[in-house]
Amino acid sequence: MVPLSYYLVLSGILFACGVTGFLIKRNIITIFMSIELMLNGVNLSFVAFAAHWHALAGQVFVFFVMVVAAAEAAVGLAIIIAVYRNRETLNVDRVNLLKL
Amino acid sequence: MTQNPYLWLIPALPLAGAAINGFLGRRSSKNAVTTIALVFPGLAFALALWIAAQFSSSAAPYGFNLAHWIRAGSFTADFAFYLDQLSLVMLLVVTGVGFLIHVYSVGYMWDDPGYYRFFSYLNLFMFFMLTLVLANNYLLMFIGWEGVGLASYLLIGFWFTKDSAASAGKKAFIVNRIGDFGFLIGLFLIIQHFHSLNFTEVFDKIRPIAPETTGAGLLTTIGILLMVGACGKSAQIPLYVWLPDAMEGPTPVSALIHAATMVTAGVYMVARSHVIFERAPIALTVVAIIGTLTAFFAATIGIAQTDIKRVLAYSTVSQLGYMFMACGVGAFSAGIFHLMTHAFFKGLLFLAAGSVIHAVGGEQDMRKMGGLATYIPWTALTMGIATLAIAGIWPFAGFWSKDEILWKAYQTNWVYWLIGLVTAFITSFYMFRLFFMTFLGDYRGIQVDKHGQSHAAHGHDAHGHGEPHESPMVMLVPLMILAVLSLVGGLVGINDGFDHFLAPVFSSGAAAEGAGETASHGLEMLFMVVSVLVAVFGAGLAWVLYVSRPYLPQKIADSLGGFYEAVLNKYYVDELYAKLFVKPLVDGSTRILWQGVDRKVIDDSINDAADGARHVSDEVRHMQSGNLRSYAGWIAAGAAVVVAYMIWLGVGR
Amino acid sequence: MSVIKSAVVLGVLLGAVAYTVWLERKVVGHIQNRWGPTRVGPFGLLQPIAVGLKLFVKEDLTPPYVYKPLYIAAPLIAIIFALTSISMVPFGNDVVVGGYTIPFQITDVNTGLLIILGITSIGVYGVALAGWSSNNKYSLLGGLRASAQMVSYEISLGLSVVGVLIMAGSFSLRTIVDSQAGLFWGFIPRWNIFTGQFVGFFCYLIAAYAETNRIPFDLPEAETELVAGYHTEYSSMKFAMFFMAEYANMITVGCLATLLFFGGWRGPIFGPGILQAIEPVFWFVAKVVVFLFIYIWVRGTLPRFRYDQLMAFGWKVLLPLSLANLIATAIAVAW
Amino acid sequence: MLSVHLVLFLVFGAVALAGAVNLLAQTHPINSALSLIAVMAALAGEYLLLGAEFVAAVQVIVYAGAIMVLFVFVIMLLNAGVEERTKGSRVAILFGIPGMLLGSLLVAWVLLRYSGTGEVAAGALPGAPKTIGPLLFHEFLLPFEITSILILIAIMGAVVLASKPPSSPVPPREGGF
Repeated sequence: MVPLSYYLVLSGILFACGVTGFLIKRNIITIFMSIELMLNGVNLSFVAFAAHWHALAGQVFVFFVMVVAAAEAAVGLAIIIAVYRNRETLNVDRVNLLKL
Repeated sequence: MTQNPYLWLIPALPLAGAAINGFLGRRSSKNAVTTIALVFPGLAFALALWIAAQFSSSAAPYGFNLAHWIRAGSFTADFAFYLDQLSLVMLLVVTGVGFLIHVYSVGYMWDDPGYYRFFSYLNLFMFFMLTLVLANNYLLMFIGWEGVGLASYLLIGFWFTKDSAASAGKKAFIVNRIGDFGFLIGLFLIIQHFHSLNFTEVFDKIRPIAPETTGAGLLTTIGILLMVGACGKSAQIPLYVWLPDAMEGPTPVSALIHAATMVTAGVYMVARSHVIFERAPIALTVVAIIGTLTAFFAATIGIAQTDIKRVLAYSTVSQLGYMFMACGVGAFSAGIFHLMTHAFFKGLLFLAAGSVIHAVGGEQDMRKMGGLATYIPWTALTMGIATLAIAGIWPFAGFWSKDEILWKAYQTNWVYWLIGLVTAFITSFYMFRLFFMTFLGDYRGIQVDKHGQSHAAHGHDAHGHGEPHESPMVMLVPLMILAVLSLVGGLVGINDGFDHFLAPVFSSGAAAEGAGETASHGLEMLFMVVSVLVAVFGAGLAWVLYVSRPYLPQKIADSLGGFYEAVLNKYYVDELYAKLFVKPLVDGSTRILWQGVDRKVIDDSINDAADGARHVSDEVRHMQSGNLRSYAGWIAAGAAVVVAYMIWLGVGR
Repeated sequence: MSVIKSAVVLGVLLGAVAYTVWLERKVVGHIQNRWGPTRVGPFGLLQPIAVGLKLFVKEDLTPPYVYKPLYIAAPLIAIIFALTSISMVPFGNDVVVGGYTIPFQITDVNTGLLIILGITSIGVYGVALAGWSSNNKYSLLGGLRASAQMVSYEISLGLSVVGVLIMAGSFSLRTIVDSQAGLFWGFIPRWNIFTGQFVGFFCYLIAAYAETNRIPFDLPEAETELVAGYHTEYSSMKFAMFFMAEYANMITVGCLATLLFFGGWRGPIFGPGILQAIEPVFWFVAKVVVFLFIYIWVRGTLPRFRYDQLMAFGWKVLLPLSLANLIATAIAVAW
Repeated sequence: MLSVHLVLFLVFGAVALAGAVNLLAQTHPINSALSLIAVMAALAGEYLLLGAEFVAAVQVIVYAGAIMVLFVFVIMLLNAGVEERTKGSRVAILFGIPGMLLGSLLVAWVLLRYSGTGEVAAGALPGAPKTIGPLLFHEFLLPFEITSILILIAIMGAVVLASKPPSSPVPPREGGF
């Protein structure tokens, strides 16, 4: 038996790592991967809760998260390719036209 | 209430005509426009005659509910029509006189470039007027009321390129708004207290209420407010100022709208609301006083006017004052009777005046006419009949109705009668003055064809011929028909026939009526003789002053000095209004509303808000660095705050 | 127990890989009117050993400018996942030896097929990373082609299998095989390929060819265009690993095809008890060998696709076809 | 007492954590991608521990096998290099790392301290395909269909975004603003 909170702590730390990666990484692709990391962290808590409450809905939710992640990856990577085509860089600090 | 499913067709037919001419008239030939313009009101008139033929007092009132309109809770107002004896009279007057004036207009407006537009407006007016007359509730009546206002505005400003016409239209519109304001508030009061605007329902609720003899109450308030509306529409003191200016419109318009029909809407409305007024003696008294004063006041102005149409305009105001006086003394049927005869002879007067103007090439100043009887005998004949009618000479139409009013007025208060009699004298004087100045004596107009150009601005009848000439038959035939009506129209009032016809409507009748019957017939005969004598005397005076001794008027005017000036300038009422109302309004709007409220409050607050927003944005925009990660950082910080708050909530628990 | 089984299976597999290479060379040789290997041993049977030795003792050349950690990791990833997937594959019925029930399978999990699919999908990384880490444009192109191709065809592969799954109602390979027991009219086996999964089978086969980068879909290593594609920069044992991974994958695909569509180890059972214990394994191996032969046959016969043709075929023909098969199967089963 | 479950949990957790940290530490995106794959694999192990075998398989097939391949593909396609260092990145690291540590510790402390005594057993809720399927296709049918529409839209969006711009650009309008 493992306390539920252990899973949640692991999930939380993974999520925090994702957030941190989002903040400190410069490469758009890595930033994107950080988002996936966050989603994974969330998925873990879904599955853990599902086991804890004996509710399969938690696992079903993981599927939906995965679907969304897949859709997001498709569109996001396409955007990254488009950005690269225009700006010749993957560094977010150089993709900064969105300012005064 | 008997159903009559054809009722709605009467207003709908002119509307169809207006729509067809309005939308298609520009591309249609003049003959097509004429056909459309005449057929639809003609059909409406025929239908009205047919309905009148089938009309039986026992089956009245007729009604027809065309469509639901407003249904809010228990309050309903529908597109529903209502026909009783009162509406029937109005219906026949409006469609009949209206149709004749349409026919006349064909000749009068033939050369106008806005021919189709004119008839579209005219038909539109017919539609609204018939809606007003046939409405079964105040709201639909109000629609007609506003609609005729609109048509009037459009037609007064028909030659909108002329500055005076455009401003006259605006003046009519604005002055009418003041009256409508009172009317509307009256309607709101009715809704508030009687929860309906339907005539039948409202009157059924009011009938049990005892007359407010002791002081002003709800019904008095409603009555006075309704009267304010009627004053606006029917050009009574103090809102009469628009009507003389409205003469800027084409003459048939003056005849139809500003003499025969629209201006009588106020009288009709007061008569329709007789149930309210009968229970509000104070309001009734106010109506009577205003009517009497207007009658007298306008008549005096009429003496000094030289513009043929303006004389008629003031005479119209004066005659409307008579009708109000009749209503004010509780003789509603007498008022309606005068309304009807007035429609005949005043319509005729205007049309004949139009014919005169047509004949002399657009000239309206009577001083430049004279001796026209030889040039345009038919016009002179018909106009003479009309003048006799309005002056109240036996047995012309005006005599019967005016005499009825004076008789009823006397029964209420002899002061009304006295002023009415004096007014009748003045009326007779200035009407014959008009007739003599125009048709007798020598022609004083310019004989050469110069006027063709000098009056081109009038936009009509600009063919260049020097001789005054008779109008075409299409104009003369309506004149003749109206002349006949002016001659015999009063006969329906013999032996109180008209009174009895309308009796079912005014059955709850004024208390004064009963008393009148007991008064001796001899007295009534005496009064008749007196009023005829007065009229003849006025005519004689006019003959003396303008035919046999034409130098006298100038002398009299000189001797009167300032008073004559005042009369000539319509007692400076327009100037007074400009000083009293217009200027303060304009100044107030400029200083307080524009520079005070609009600039200092609204503009400044908006500018300050915008400035504030910009200042704040100037500071905040540094957050928008264009750096994606700084945005992400803000999101994360925000999420962290939310999470921290939730944790704090959870831990705190 | 598992360890022993693993070792045995691994040994057999590696041997099979070696002799698949031999088989290929022989068959292709004969197709091309040659003899193939003949010198080393009878019929060249010792050739694989010689080749292995040669690769083993060759100099392990690591070019400069490669990204070393991944350059080394890539072939490992390829071979490890290729060999792992076999662990889910059952070869035959359980046999009872001296009271012990020995399943002919390393592990039996409920979701065996899923896990095999997962493992093969991970296998892409070996090829892709090898291409990228070599720092060579041919390799990179090969890696790119491989990853795109494998991701695309994996969808068709998965969908073509779902028909079988619906019919069997399980992810367990053993259950799937059991569901194919019996005969039609006494002589046609109730294999899935005969019970309606004909289209599914061909979709599977084509997708599998693409997954294993075999001709006619061997674009990632198309020697005429890309030198040797993703393993251009590899030599000696590292190259051998890719080589072995490819053939191991072929064997796995063959095993899966046998299990899913051809009744697995099912076949006529006769003879004495010991023979009866061996016969299922024999049938199984025989069917797999047939598949390997088809692989080689196709290689010797068909030309290579163009890359755009490959992608267009995958997305526009194969995917709709396998989807249609899936829907048809679902309707048939539900009805 | 250390149960097998706990030991396995800790092992997988450690792998996941190491992968996550490595994702942050690596400067080359392909290393980060591989770290992420490691995290996903470890999480698949965690799912298996919890009995969610189907989720675990899908995690491997979809996440590791498809989505991450796409990432690697794009990295290869764009030939992404080592990250550049900029002033902003240093500031971000300066605040980001301590922030993450602080946040993680806070979350961990709160969760451990306040989340009650809930425990989960190994394989507590077997999420076999057979049990998840009905749930997915009956109870969650509408969300399921909506996600399929989402996927469809995403496909179209990706195609439009990544397709090459037309070779001949639209000529500018004449007499425009």
